[in-house]
Amino acid sequence: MAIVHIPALLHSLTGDVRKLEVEGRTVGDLIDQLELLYPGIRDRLVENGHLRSGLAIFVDGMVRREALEFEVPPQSEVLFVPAVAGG
Amino acid sequence: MQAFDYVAPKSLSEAVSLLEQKGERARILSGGTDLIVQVRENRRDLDLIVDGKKIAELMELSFDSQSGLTLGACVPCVRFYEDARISQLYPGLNDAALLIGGTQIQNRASFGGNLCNSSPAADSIPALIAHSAVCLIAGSGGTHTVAVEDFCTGPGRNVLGPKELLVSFHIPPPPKHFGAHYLRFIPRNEMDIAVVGCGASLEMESDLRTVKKARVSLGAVAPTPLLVAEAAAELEGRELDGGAIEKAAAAARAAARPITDMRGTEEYRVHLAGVLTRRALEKSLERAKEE
Amino acid sequence: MAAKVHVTATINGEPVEFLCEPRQSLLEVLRDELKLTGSKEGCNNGNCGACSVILDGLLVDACIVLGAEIDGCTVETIEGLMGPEGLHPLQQTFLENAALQCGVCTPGFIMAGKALLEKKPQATEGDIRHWCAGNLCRCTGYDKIVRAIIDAEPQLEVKK
Amino acid sequence: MNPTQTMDPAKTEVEQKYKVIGTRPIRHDGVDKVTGRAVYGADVQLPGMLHGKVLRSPHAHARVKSVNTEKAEALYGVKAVMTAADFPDAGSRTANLGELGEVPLKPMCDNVMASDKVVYHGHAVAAVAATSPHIAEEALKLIEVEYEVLPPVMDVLKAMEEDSPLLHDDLYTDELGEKSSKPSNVASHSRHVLGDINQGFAAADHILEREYRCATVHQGYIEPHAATAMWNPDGYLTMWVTTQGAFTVRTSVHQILEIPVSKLKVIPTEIGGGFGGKIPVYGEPVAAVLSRKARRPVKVVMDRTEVFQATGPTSGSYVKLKMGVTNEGRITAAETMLAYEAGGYPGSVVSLGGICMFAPYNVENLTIDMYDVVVNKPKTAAYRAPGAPNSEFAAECMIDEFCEILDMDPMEFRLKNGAKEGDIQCHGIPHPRIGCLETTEAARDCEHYQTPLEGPNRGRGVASGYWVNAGLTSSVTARLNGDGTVTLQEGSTDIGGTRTSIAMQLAEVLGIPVEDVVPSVADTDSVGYTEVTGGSRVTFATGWAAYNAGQSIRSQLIEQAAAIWKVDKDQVSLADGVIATTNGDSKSISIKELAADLSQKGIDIGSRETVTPQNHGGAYATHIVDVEVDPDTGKVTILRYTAVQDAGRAIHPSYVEGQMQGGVVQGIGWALNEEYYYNEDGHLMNSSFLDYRMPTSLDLPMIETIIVEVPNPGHPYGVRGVGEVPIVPPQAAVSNAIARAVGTRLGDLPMSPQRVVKALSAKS
Repeated sequence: MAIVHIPALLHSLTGDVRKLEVEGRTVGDLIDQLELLYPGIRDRLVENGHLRSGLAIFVDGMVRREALEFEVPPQSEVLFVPAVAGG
Repeated sequence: MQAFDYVAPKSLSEAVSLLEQKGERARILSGGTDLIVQVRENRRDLDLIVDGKKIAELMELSFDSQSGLTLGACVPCVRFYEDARISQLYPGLNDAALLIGGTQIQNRASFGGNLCNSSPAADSIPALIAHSAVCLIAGSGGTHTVAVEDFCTGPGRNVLGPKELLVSFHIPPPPKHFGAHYLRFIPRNEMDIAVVGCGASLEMESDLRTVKKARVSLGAVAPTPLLVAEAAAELEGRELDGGAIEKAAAAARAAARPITDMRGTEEYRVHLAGVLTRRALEKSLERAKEE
Repeated sequence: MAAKVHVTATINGEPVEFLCEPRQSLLEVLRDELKLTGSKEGCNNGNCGACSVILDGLLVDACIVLGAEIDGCTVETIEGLMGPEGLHPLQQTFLENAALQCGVCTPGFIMAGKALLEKKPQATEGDIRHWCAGNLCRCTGYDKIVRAIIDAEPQLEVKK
Repeated sequence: MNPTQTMDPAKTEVEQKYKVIGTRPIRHDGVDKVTGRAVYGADVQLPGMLHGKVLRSPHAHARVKSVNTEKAEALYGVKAVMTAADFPDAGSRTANLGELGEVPLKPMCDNVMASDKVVYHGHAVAAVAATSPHIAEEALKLIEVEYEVLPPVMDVLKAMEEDSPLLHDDLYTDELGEKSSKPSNVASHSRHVLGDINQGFAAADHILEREYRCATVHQGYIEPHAATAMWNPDGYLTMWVTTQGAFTVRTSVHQILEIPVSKLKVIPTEIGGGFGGKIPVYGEPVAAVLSRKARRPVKVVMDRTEVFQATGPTSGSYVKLKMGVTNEGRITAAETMLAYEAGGYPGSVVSLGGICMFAPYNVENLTIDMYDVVVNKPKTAAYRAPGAPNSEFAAECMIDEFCEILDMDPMEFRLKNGAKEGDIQCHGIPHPRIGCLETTEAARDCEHYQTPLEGPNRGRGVASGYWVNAGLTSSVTARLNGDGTVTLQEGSTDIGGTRTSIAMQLAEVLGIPVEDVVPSVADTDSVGYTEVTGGSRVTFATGWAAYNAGQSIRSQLIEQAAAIWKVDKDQVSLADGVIATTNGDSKSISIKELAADLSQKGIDIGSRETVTPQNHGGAYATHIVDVEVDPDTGKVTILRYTAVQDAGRAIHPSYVEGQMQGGVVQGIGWALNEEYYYNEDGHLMNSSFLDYRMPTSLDLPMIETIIVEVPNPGHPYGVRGVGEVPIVPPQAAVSNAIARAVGTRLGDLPMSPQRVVKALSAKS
């Protein structure tokens, strides 16, 4: 189980559920579970089988470049954050 | 940059004959701080650059208590303000010389180049007007004179014929109880083009309160630098108090007809014309009293 | 194309002869013809001071002097500053004060500092700020540059 | 003049602990740079080299109907002419931007040289290589371009209007994967939400709602962009480039030109400033194509006008902000809309503006909406703490207004609401160990703040700032020489003395003088992948790679000495440059002696390290400024300035101070005078250092600095990035100071003299 935070723009899809516990080995699995709960949410997070460009996966505060393949430790907090370029 | 030829004549007659041959395709080079940049940026199209800095008359800087100041057209600002005697006698010109560009520019730029460039915002022109400077112009037909306030005819345009050149400025020796000042407003403290510039001179009666003669000039508020006679009229023969200064400032604001551009809005420039006129007159009076 | 001009000058104490097109600036001549690339082009219109050199004792922007104009003149550039005893005091104090970050304005500032201290050996902070207003630096905020020039003053006094 | 000071409660401990860190050695590249010998971008000269020049659009928005280069090609001395048609078709190819994912390649190609449309004044449309720069310029005049001029869109709010002219017919608003039904200038909308905004406002005693605007400003580096390319007939391309990231240039040129990375070497020259603006490519692919066509090396150097017209700038922006506070001065809610100009193609830094905006405070109820909007201005680039000054300016101005309403000391307000470890940031991630409160305390207690400011028309302003910093990938290669010195090749281009701050970390590990480390910036064939010099990351991340290299060399030396002495390596230590046994038999050898011995034996000691650290920590600053306003002219004079900042650990304090001072002065320029001035046709009117008014030395006092050190637990020496955050507070600090001086608040940047006069007359 991991705690997944739903991006603000998708709160309308989840009926304003902002975070929830979801079962899954990888981030991709978590998204599959979310899709079962909230149909349509996967297409907002995933594009052509990859994490949508402009998004980054944070697990327990760390960026995980493995993205959908990243194996999520139990009880970790997973966030989808707009990726940012440095200067 | 386009190609051109370069000549550095040693005499005025040589320079005049070069201008006769090339006419508008030739241009006198003084400090080059405007001219070289304009040619490089395709704002001026030339075949020949005539360097004036080897010509004695264009490099003369002298003062005579009878005839006053002779300031050659190509004399750089640095020579003016480093001449302790002359710079003290013509304080408004000295203010301008110390303001134009930064150190590097002042070591090259000249009053003559500044005038011939005829920018409405030129720093030296209102100062020259305040000091009643007269231009000596040479051409194939000989020489003639024009008051500085009558020299510019529009942005970048002036009375010089295509085959004429500016030789020097002539300014009478300062009278007794005389003070002058030039100042400008810029957003930074150096290295800017004036948003508004203002020159003033005052000749006071011996009571040091009554104005005998006044001149007020403005830059960057019209297509050419202006001599604001209406401002002087508010002052001459009157006691120079706050009320008189405010009237002169109002006359300056009324005379200003600026445009809005990247350096300032029309409204702001009119406002500044009043502020700077007041400050220029106050400083001129202070100098007249000091003298 | 206009004929090239033959110019004889003294640059960093050495007699130099070159041919240049009249449209070439002193900066282009120094950098492209004489390979003295220490003077930098930041603006090419006399507004940044990165190409500051000393021409017949006066600080100028080499980008708005024509190469043809320096016939018979003496030019000092950053390359000529180091003496047989090593770095010039200003070069040393710029290093010690960390007065450079990217360093591209540094040659211009050092030449400006040299010209100032030759004229005014005990320049104050205000003198330096006024004199150097034609030299832009975008990295340092000028603080350490001003300190470096002040720090060089006693060393230049001793050298005299 | 006021002395700079370092306030560090743990200073004595640090002095004992570190030999090299915290000292102020002379930088390794210093002599090159004070003698004019350092080779910058435009200084590259190769045999047979040609000079490239770029033809640029005189229009802000136009369709390119045709480009005829025949006459230019015929000019004597012209060796090659190119247009966008010489680039491989970008088609639907994408560019991989690492963490940013895949983005379409076409806008990147089109920005380098327009194919079908120009979207800003100065947009490149063709280029020429000739035997002299003057001939190349003459040839540009012979190129005939036919344009269909379109109405320009110059303002972010106008661009967002329904009926605004469109820059790109194929651009739709993206809201996390959901596309708008019709094309728009709004490229994307994103959002952060925390808590309940309505409850937050309900709990407030005071609510303010204001609008804030920032003009477009430029990074203003003194060295123009310069790139030299040599494309050999065997297909190998070598480039000499002034850039913040040699590997980034390699990737970009590889993608645009479809040249294999293995055939492309980028040699970074010295770089004359960047501040984010020397990350994108401009003339690099152009020089490469011209070189291929002319079969000679080609150098493309921009002039200052081109730099202003076509590179940089940072986003102009509109911010709408509503905040609520209690009578006790606690923030209860903040709701904001950020709209940033991206320039001609999508991709502003609005998301960074969103993340940073409230980071100095713990705000539990928060809504942030962010819009990325295209306008007919140059494609924006990063600029020092990109995105942060625009948004934090709004927040910091409004907080000062609250302080005035509440009659509360601005430092007290900041301490009351200040962010600390564990507080949740707007995107949901808790703050790590940060120095926000410590920085504010140091600012409150400093001599400047404790000294009253007196005199008419004078005021003191305070503002805080936050910047996220960055980690990213960095590499070094270190090799021990036979004389005991260490050659250190690193991948980060050095814009401000980082060769030394990196070398110091390696020297510290080995206990050798930093002068015994010889650092150099390597080309892309000679060191591991390294991300750009940006995000305040070089001393943090590349320094960490050097630290690891030092540790590796240290272990190797210990192993070698242990083998010589035939003892277990656990019984050997290295300290102060000496390897010694710890088992009591008193054997020791200096690194120099051991290096000579190993060199003799042909044993190579060295290390190759690549790191991608993440715990970069955020940087906080609080600034104090005293100003005097001339009420007649509106001119603002900076009387005194103090910048207080958490550096984590100041490796080389002089260069930390330098970053702080430089950032402050850029911020002051942004606050008071800098702006892009466009006329109604969308022409940039002030593309020179004369009319784009960056501060000169005469506009400033000394900039006092106070370095606070709250070590970053995410770095072996506690380093936090220092370069960017100092540009964040000045704009609001100056605005707040003006408000305190003359009683009028300015929310539009720049606060130019005419704006101040206008505000004063509106007040009276």
